[in-house]
Amino acid sequence: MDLTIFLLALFDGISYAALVFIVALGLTLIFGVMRILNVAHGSLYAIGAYATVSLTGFVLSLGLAPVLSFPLMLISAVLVGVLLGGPIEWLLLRRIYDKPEVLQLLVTFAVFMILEDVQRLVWGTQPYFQASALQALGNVTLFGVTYTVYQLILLSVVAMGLLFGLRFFLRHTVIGKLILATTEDREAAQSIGIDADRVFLFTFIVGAVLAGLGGALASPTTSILPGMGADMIVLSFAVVATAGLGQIEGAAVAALLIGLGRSFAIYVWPEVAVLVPYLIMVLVLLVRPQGLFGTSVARKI
Amino acid sequence: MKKLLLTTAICVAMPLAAMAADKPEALKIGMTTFLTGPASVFGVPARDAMDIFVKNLNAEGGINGVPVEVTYIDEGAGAEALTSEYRRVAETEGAEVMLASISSGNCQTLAPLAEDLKVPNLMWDCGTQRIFEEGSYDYVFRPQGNATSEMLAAVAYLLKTHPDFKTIAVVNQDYAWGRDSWDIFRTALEVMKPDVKVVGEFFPKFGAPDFSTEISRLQALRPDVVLSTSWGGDLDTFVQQAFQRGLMNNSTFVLPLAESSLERLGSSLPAGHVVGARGDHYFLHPERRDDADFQSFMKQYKEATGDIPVYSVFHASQAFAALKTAYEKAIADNGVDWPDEDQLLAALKGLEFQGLGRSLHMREDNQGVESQLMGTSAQAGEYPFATLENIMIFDGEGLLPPVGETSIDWIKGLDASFVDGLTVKTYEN
Amino acid sequence: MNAMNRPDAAPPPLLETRDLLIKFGGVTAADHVSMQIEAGKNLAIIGPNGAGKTTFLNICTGWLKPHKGKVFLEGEDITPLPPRKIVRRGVARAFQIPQLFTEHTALENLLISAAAREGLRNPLQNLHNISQRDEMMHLLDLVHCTDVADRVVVELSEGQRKLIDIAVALALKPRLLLMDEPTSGVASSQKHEVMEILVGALAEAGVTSVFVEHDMGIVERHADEVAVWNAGNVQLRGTPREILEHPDVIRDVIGEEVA
Amino acid sequence: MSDISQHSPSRGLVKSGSLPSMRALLTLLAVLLLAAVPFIAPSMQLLINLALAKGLAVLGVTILLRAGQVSFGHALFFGISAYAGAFLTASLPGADIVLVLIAGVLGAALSGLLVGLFVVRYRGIFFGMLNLAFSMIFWSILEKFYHITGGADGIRLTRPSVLGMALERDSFEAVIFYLSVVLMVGLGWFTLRWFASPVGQIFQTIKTNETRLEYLGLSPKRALLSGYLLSAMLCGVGGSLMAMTQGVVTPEYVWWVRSAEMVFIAVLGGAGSVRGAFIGALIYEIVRVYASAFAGDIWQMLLGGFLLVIILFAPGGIMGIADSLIGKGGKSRPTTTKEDAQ
Repeated sequence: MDLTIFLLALFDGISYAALVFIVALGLTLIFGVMRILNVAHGSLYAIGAYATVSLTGFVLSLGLAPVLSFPLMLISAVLVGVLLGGPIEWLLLRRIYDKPEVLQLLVTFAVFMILEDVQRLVWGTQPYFQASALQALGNVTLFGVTYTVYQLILLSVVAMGLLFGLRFFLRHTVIGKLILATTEDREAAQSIGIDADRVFLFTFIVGAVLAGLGGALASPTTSILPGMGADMIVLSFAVVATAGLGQIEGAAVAALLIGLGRSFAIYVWPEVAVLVPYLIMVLVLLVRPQGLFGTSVARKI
Repeated sequence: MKKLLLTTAICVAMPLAAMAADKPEALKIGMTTFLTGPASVFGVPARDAMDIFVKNLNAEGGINGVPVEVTYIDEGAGAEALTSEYRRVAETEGAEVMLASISSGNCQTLAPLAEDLKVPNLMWDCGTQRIFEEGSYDYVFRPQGNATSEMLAAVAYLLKTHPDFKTIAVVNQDYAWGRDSWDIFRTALEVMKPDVKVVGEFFPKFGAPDFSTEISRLQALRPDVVLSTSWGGDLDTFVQQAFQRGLMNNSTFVLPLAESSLERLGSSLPAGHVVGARGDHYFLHPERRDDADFQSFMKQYKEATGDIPVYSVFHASQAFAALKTAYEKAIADNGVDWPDEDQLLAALKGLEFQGLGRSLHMREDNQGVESQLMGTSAQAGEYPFATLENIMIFDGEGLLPPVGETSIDWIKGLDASFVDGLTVKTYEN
Repeated sequence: MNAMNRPDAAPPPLLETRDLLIKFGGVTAADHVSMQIEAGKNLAIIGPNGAGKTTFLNICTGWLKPHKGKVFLEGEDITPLPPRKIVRRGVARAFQIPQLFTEHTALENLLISAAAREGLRNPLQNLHNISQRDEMMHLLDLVHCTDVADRVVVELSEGQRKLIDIAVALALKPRLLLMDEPTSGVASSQKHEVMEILVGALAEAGVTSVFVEHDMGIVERHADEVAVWNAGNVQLRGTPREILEHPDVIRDVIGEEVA
Repeated sequence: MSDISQHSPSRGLVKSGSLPSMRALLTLLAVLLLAAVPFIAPSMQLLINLALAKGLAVLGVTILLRAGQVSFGHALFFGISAYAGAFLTASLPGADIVLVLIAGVLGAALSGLLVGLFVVRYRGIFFGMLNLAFSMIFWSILEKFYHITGGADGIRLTRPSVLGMALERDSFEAVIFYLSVVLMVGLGWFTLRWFASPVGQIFQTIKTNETRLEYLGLSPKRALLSGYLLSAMLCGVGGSLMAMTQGVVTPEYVWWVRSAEMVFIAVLGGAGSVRGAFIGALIYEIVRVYASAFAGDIWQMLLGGFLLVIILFAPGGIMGIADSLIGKGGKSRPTTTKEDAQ
C-alpha cells in the first residue's frame, strides 16, 4: 500500500468516524449518567435526519438560501431532543429506574419499534435526499481524489467541537458538575439537594439532541429512508462497548478505530469491511472486558 | 363486450360443454408486496397502482360480472409472518390466485409453497432467473422477464452505445440480487467483449448509508464504466455521492434499475449515463405514451400518489393484465361462467397479455417474455429530473436462454455477435 | 513438595504464609506477613479497623493475589490458585457481610453447598431430594435456624444470615474455616451461646478455625490462640490471656473497642 | 446486573402437596388443546407450529434470564442450527428428519460451546452486547459468502424424509407439528426438572451471588456455561424446527431484531417462566400475524405498545397475570404455592 492510498483511506476513515462518533456520543452520555442503553437512539437519529430534510425542503421551496440548512440542522436536533427525548424520559423511563437494566433496555426497544412506524406514517417509504448543505460547501481535491468539504472537514470539526465542548461542559459548568455528581452517586447527590430527576431529564434531552444532530448532519450525505436507524444503533453500540460504556473520550478513539478499520478494509479487502466493527469490538473486549477505557469495579466482600 | 357476447353465445349453444365452477361472489386474490422495509419503494407504488387497476375493472363490472378483491400481504413483516399469512389468504380466505412476490428470496420460498397448496401464483416482480431454471412448476407463472434478460439488455445497450470502454468497476448491494446480476453481467461481458478489465468489485452491505470510501477508491482507479444494479435508497445515495464528488464526470455509469430513482435523484443524475427499467417500463414509454389507456392511468396515478409510476407499477399492471386475460380466455375457451382451476391454468399456459408496456407472452416453462427498455439520461429541462434519450427497446425473446438451459451456461456459449443478432427499436427520446 | 525436601522436619503447618505483601494505592494492607496456622486450634485475629485482617483472609483464600510472598496449604503452594480451587482443598470461608443466594431459602443455601461438595450432576434429581438433606437440616439446627429453613434468606435478620453463612461454609466439611466477625450480627445476649455451639461443632468435626473478632469477651472465652493485627502485620501472638493482658493491646486495640 | 427474571430460582423446588394444582391441570388442557389444533383449526396449524419452534428458542433465552443474564444474540444458535440442517439436506438429499434435528442441535451446541467459553466471562450489558456482536458477525458472514450461503435470499431446506419415508407436504407438516408439540412438552419438562436440580440451581445462583458460588468451590463461569450450552441447544431445536417448517433459511434467522424478539417474548410470557415462553410465543405470533394482516403498516407500533404495557403494568408477564387470576397472588412465597414441576 503506497502512501497516497494510505492517506486516502485515512481521510475516508476520519470523516466516517466523525459521524459515527457524534451519534455514539449521545448514547454513551445517556448510559454514563443514567445506566440506560437507549435502543431508541437509532430512531432519534433517523428522525433528526427526516426533520432536517423536511425543514430544508420547506425553506428552499420558499426560495431562501441553501446556507440556511445549517441552522436548520441544529433546530431539527433540538426539536428531536425536546419533543421526543423529553417525553420519552418523562413519561416512560422515569417509571422504570428501579427496574432491572434489561427491562429498561426493552422499554427503549419498544419505543424504537413504535418510532420506526411513526417515521413511516409521517414520511412514507420513499427515500428522501436533500444535499443542499453538502453542495453549499463545495469540494476539495487531494491526490487527484475529490472530497466534499462537508464530509472531510465540517464533520470532523463538529465532532472535535462536540468532544471538547462536552468535556468542558461536564467539568467546568455548574450543570455539568451536577450531572457528574449524580452519575457517581445518585443517592448522595440527592441528599445534598440535587434534583436527580431533572438531571436525568436534562441528560436524556442532551443525548437525544446529539442523536438528532447526528441524523441532521448525516442527512445531506445519504438517502433518508425507513430502517436507517436500526443500522446506526448497532454500529454505535459497537463503538460504545469498544470504548467502555460511558466513556466519552473513549468513544472518540473507538469511533476512529472502527472508522479507519472499515476504510482500510475497503482498500485492502472490501469483503470484510462490514465485519470490521464487530471484529474490533470482540477483539477489544477479549483483551479488556470493560472496554478500552472502561474501569472494572471489584466486588467488595 | 364482444367477448362477453361471444361467451354468452357459446354458453347457450353448448350448455353441457364443460364442467364449470360456480361463479363466485368476488374473485379474491392475494398479493405479497413490501409495505414496510427498504423495498417498500417498490411495494407501496405497486399496491397503489393495484388499487387503481382493481377499482377501474370493478367499475366496468369486473371479470364476467365478478368483482375483484385484493388482500395485501406485507413482505416486510418477516418470513414466518409472510408464509403463514400467504397460507391463510390462500387457504382460509379462499384466494383463487396469488401474486407473489417482490423479493427473490420470498419467491424461492413461496413458489414451492404455491405448488404444494395448488394455488396459481403469478411471480409479479422478483428477478431471480433460478426459479424456472432449477425447477418446473404447474402453478407458478411469471408475467415478466427475469434477471438474465434485464442484464443482457444492459450489456447490449452498453456495447452498442459505448463500444470502446476498456475498464469497468462494480458497486452492487451485498445480497443475492447484487451478486447474481453481476455474475450474469460479467459472464456476458467476458464472452462479448473479452478485452474489458474488471478493476474493482465492491459489495457494500445492503442499506449502506455511506459510499464515500468506495467512491474515493473509484476515483483513484478511474474506470471507464461503473456498474451498479442497486436500487432504492442505496442507489440514490451512491449516485448522489458520486455526482457530488465528480465521479460521474470521469466514468460512465450503468444503472439498470435507475428508472425507479429518476424522480428522486432530480438533478443529481447528470446526462450521459445508462439507465434501465427491468423491462419496458417508463412513464414516457415511446410506443405507449400516446395510448389512451396509458395516459388515463398516468393521470389517475399522479392524482392518487403525486408521483410518476416506477417499474414495479408496470410489473403490477402486467400481473393484473395476465390474471384478467387468463380468466377471460378460460371463460371463452371453455364456454363457462367461471373457470375451474385447471381451466385457468390451461389459459395461463402460453398466454398473451398486455399491461402498461408492450404485449408479453408466457413461454412453455411459464417464464414471461418481456421487452427491455434502456436509455441514456438527459437533463432536458422538461421535468425537474433526468429523462431518457437514445432509447432502445429490445425484444425479450432473444434475451432469454432456450427453455431448459440455465442462464450462465447459455451465456458462456455466446459471443460478440450476440448483440447484433438482437431485435431492437431505437427512439430519440 | 516442601515436606519431601525436609524429611526430618515436623509435618508442615496447615496454613502458612511467607512474606505476604500487598498495597492498595499508598496503603500497605499486608506488610510482609509470615504466619503459621497449626491444625486443631481456634485462632482469633484482633486488631483495629483497617489493620488488614480481612485482606489477610482474602489473600489466604485466593480472592486477592499478593504482590509478593506465598501461601502454603500443608506445604502446597496455593498462591496462584483461584478461591474455588482452594476451597476444594478444604479451606472454607464465612464472610463479614453474609454471602448467600438471596433468592433461595435457608435450607436451599445449605443444600446447594452440599451439592457443590458432592459434585451432584443428575439433571433430573430435585435439589430437595438429595441424600444430604438430613445432614443439612442438622446443620441448620446447629445454628438455631430450623424454624426459618423454608424462608428466603433475603427476608431473614442479619444475625440469622450470618449464622446461615457459617453453616453454608460448614456444609462443605472443610479442614480449615476462616470466619470474618462470626457474631457481629448476633444479639449480644446470644453471642456466647452461638460461639459455644460453633466451637463445639468445629471441634466435633475436627475443623481448624481462624476468626476475626472485635469482641474481646468472645476472644477470651472461645479462642485457643490470638494474633494481634496492626498496620498490615501480626504484631503479637499468644494465648488469649497473654494477649489480652499485654499493655500494647490494651492501649491500641481494646481501648479502641471501648471507645 | 439485574434480576430481570421475575421468578425466584427456588420456585418449583418443593412439590406442592397432594392437591393436583390448578396450574398442572391448565397445562395439561393447553397441551391437549394444542394437539387438537390440526383437527379443530387447521388454518392455525402452521402459525402455531412456527410459534412452538420460536417458543423453544425463547425457552433458551428464558434459561439465561434465570441466571439474571440476557443475550441479545441468541438468534445465532437458532440460525446456525437452521443452516446446519439446510447444508445437510443439500449434501444429503432426503436426509431423515431426526438427522436434520441432530445436525442442527449439534451445530448449536458446538457453536454454543465456542461462543460460550468466551462470553461467560462477562455479565450484564456486556454479556448481552457480546452475544449481539457474535450474532452480527455470523450474520455478516452469511450475507458475504453468498456462493455458499445463498446470501440474503438464503438456501432451501428440502423436505427431509421421516423415518425413511418421503412425505407429502400435508403429512410432513402434521409430523413436524406433533414433533414440535412433543419437543415442547419433553424439553419444557426437562427444563423444569433441570431448574430444580442441583446443577440448575447452581446455575441460577449466578443471578444472586457469584462470590459465594466461587467459595463453594465452584466455577461461576462453568456454571454459566452449562446453562448457556443448554440454552444454545434449545435455540438450536427451535431453529431446526423452524427451518424444516419453512423449508428455507435466510440470514434473517440471525438478525439482531430476531434476538431482541426472543427476549421480548420471554418478558412478555413472564421472564423466567417455562410455560410463559410458549404462551408468550403463541400470543406474540398471533398478534404479529393479525396485526400485520389487519393493521397494515403499523404492526410494529402495536407490538411496541404491547411490550410497554406489559413492562409498565404487568412486569410478571402473561404468566404473572395468569397467576393472579388463578388467585395465587404474585407475592406469596413461591415454594409452597407455585410449582414448576409437573
